[in-house]
Amino acid sequence: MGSQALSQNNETFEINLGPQHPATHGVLRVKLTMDGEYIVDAEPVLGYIHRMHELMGENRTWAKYLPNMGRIDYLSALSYNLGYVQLVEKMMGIEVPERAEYIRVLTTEMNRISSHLLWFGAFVLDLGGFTPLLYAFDDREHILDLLESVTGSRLTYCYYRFGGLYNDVDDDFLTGCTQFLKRLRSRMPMYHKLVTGNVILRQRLVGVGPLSAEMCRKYGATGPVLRGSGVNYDVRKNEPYSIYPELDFDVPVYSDGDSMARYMVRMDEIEQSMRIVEQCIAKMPQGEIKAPKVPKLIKPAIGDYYHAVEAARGTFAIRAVSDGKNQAYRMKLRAPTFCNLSLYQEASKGMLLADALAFMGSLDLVIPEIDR
Amino acid sequence: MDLNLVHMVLFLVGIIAFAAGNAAYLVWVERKGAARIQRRTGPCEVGPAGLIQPLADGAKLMSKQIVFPDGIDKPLFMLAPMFAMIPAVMIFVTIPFGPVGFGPFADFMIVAREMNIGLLMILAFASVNVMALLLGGWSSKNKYAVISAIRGVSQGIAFEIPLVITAITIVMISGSMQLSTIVEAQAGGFWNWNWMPLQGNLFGPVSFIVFFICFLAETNRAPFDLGEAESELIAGFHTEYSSMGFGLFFMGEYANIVIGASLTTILFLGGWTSPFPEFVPVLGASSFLWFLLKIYLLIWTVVLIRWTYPRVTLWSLLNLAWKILIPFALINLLGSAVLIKILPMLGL
Amino acid sequence: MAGYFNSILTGTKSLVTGLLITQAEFFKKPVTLQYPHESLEMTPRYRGHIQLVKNPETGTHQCISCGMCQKGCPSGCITLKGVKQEGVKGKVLVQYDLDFTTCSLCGQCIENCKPGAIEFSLEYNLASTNKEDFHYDLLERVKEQK
Amino acid sequence: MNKATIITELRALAAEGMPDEPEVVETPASEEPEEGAKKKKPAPPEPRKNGLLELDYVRRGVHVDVQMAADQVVRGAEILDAEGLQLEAITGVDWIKENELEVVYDFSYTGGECFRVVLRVRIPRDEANIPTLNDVFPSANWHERETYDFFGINFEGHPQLENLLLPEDSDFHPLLKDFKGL
Repeated sequence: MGSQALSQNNETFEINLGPQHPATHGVLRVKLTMDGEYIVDAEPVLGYIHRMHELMGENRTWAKYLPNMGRIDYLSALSYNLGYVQLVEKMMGIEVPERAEYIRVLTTEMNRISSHLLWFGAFVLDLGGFTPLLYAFDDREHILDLLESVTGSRLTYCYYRFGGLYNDVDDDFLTGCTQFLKRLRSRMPMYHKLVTGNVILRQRLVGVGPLSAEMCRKYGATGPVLRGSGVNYDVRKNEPYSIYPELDFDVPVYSDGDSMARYMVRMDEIEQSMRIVEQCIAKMPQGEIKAPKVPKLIKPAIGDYYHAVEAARGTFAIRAVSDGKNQAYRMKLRAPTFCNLSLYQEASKGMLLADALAFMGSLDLVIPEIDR
Repeated sequence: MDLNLVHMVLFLVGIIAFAAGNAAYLVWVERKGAARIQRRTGPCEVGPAGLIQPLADGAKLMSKQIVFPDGIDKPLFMLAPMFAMIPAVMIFVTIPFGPVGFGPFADFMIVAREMNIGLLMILAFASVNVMALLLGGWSSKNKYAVISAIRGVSQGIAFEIPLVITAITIVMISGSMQLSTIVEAQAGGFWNWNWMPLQGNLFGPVSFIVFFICFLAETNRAPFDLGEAESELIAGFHTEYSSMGFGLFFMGEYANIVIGASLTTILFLGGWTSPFPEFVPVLGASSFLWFLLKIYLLIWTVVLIRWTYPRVTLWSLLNLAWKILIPFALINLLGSAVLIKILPMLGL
Repeated sequence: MAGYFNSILTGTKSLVTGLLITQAEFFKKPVTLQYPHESLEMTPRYRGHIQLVKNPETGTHQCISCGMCQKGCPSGCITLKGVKQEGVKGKVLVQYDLDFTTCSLCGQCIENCKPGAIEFSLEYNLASTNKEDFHYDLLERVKEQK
Repeated sequence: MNKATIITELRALAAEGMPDEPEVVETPASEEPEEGAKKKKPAPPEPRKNGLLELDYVRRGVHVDVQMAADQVVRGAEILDAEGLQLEAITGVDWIKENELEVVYDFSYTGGECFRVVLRVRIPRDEANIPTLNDVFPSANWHERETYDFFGINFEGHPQLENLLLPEDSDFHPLLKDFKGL
């Protein structure tokens, strides 16, 4: 890639942001060509935590691939679990009992809240504010405790099964969720006062890293990044799956396209997810949590299948090619941040270093998900 | 034996002990305070409430190896941490802590060497701090450190101007550069202090805030810690430093905070004078304890600010300095000059 | 000009609000747990490494050595061996090894187990500098269990 | 976005250069009803001919499935780009028995109603060349690099066809079915 200094006769220098750098949250490396504090070119270099999940998908039976789903995006693992089990259910034509669907949506949305809370803290940490991170972690800890009490794990969940769930939830969990929502409702104004309203934060976010809707489309960006650019697209609404059509929630859309818009989208999504969880608790039906007839051997018909869900960071999709055996012939995982990061190189041209890092934070990167 | 010499030696030891002890224990205050702000416990294992932690940290830093990376400018690399610490100690020489205030030596002034140009000397030495950043960043042969050094210099220059202008305002009001004279001019209750408009300085509160912001920026404290912005520049100018090289930078930072707080107290908060000398005779009308109380309150504010705000960017930092602070400081200077010098001259 | 002063004013207000919030939090109690001194009770569903269920009546495990857990394990971390013994119906378990270093705690072994002979333990604070320490002999462990 | 336009244009495009045949929508084996799964050994599917299929979205997750020749894919992407779809993913499939590699392009519409289109191209394994989509969709840049990583497919005209996820010096393509591990 050719790189030219912004002003003539100026020298540029290269600087390696990462693979170990406090702002990249993992092992992302960005090769920066800088002209002073300005970025001339920023080329992300991936693959430092590449684990070849797709090849694993071809070597394991459908059921054995389940634990992998918790380890792609470890922050919203349940969305990935959901995407995968729904794909297999689609292939096999398994009907899932209603109670299981409600519990799935409830836990997935709790997971989404926890993912957004972590992003919120880490993002403010990128901007130099340390304290909100720990407040967010305090709240997130409650979610992890709740999810641990049903799923048994705190981060890399493996809770959903083909046709249902691993185990049922009890009333303690539901009341725990209600209490947590009450707590988070009372904390959100504090976050907004402490962080959203802060003049320094606004200065750092408003107008930084503007992305047009057209650019998002060209780069395949999805999730809060796309919604921050004014596109009302959410797989949960546009391509409804599970019981989302029965639930009443809004898709927050901000049209500014800057980092502040992405920030606000995620903060509003926390509120919307809380609404979804509340409705799930209120509507939770009684009944079975596992489909009565789940074939022991999963051998889908020949062909390829596509399924997309809304993970915390955007559209997560799986394309599975089956050759009629008990293993996938090909398993393609479409990770949202992979596409979201691919626009970084173009969008960060001419930015200040500090702004570029704020912009990177606003994309909400989870490196293991990009590298898969 | 020359009593003056004994006085000097005692004070020298005292100053170094005060600077180093403050640096060490302010780290503890900062860690503990930050922990409580974030609903954590903070250091608690070494000694009661982690009080011995700073000593353990110090021992660890001293016992570590000093790493000299390849290709560095070694003399400058070694000089930079000294530039961070030595001026800080030098400044303490001229800072008056105030009279003892009680007991047999009630009138004894705790000051190493009172000078009639004390304020000028402090400002002169305080600006050496920028050199430490520049040399440390430049000699490390690290691109992050160089960026940090450049940021540090432009920041230092930008904020020194409003700082000095505000200090000049105070000098004009008090008519002296001697710190004890400035304090004594504010004696007699908090309404006489320079940050109150009653003193004839109509813009007192503004100049106090301007001075405080400049002091934050000059000491490279959050939210103006662009030099060591850890999420952007790893650790900035001291990325390559280890052992006591890093330790000196660290201590220098905290010593500078104490100096900044002392200076703010002396210039604006009445130094060692009691806020209400006649009504509440706690600690006496003037005592160094008042002084310490005030500077530690200020330092706590600094700590609180660090753990509350995100970091500003270089551009908004310079905008703040050139577009807000300098105009305000200049208007303040002019206004005070008109009030104090020109109006009396005209007989008003 | 009005905008200039207005932005300074609202900015200052937001800064003061922030300071008040953090100062208020300062006076609240810490929420953290001092780990080595205190530790958490795990919830009953917590997924520690697997162990054989001890039958309180017989004082031993209920494994029938069918090998379904071994078959269903995605990471192949279970090795078990049952041998035919005279006078006993079915196979008798003689070896049940768990390589916890590769276990992903998915729970498929437990789901596959018809007699319900394995369960998750509640152990979570495992640490070692030696990989071999995580190769568990579950048969030995079931004897040590209360 | 106009679904009908997309379908007509893609159908016309995929039919280009194909021998004239009566419009028989061949249901390939992949379209078998569900009971097909229960058969012990399904008959090997007939190789699919280039052309457009409208699939059952509920079961397959895509609406339109087009197989086309390698030199038509840029035109196909342009048709979809003009209608406002976005490129969601590019991947490959190694059909080693037929000695062919398949490149699969997933498109979706984010402007409202859900509409997913998949383009697929079969290319010979030993001459795996296909034009790049980089000029139409910049997001293809990384997807194509990833596909190059895993399958060794050469995207002609790609500005930077280097390894993305695998180490820079790796010379293996792990998702090829004859990859035997390192």
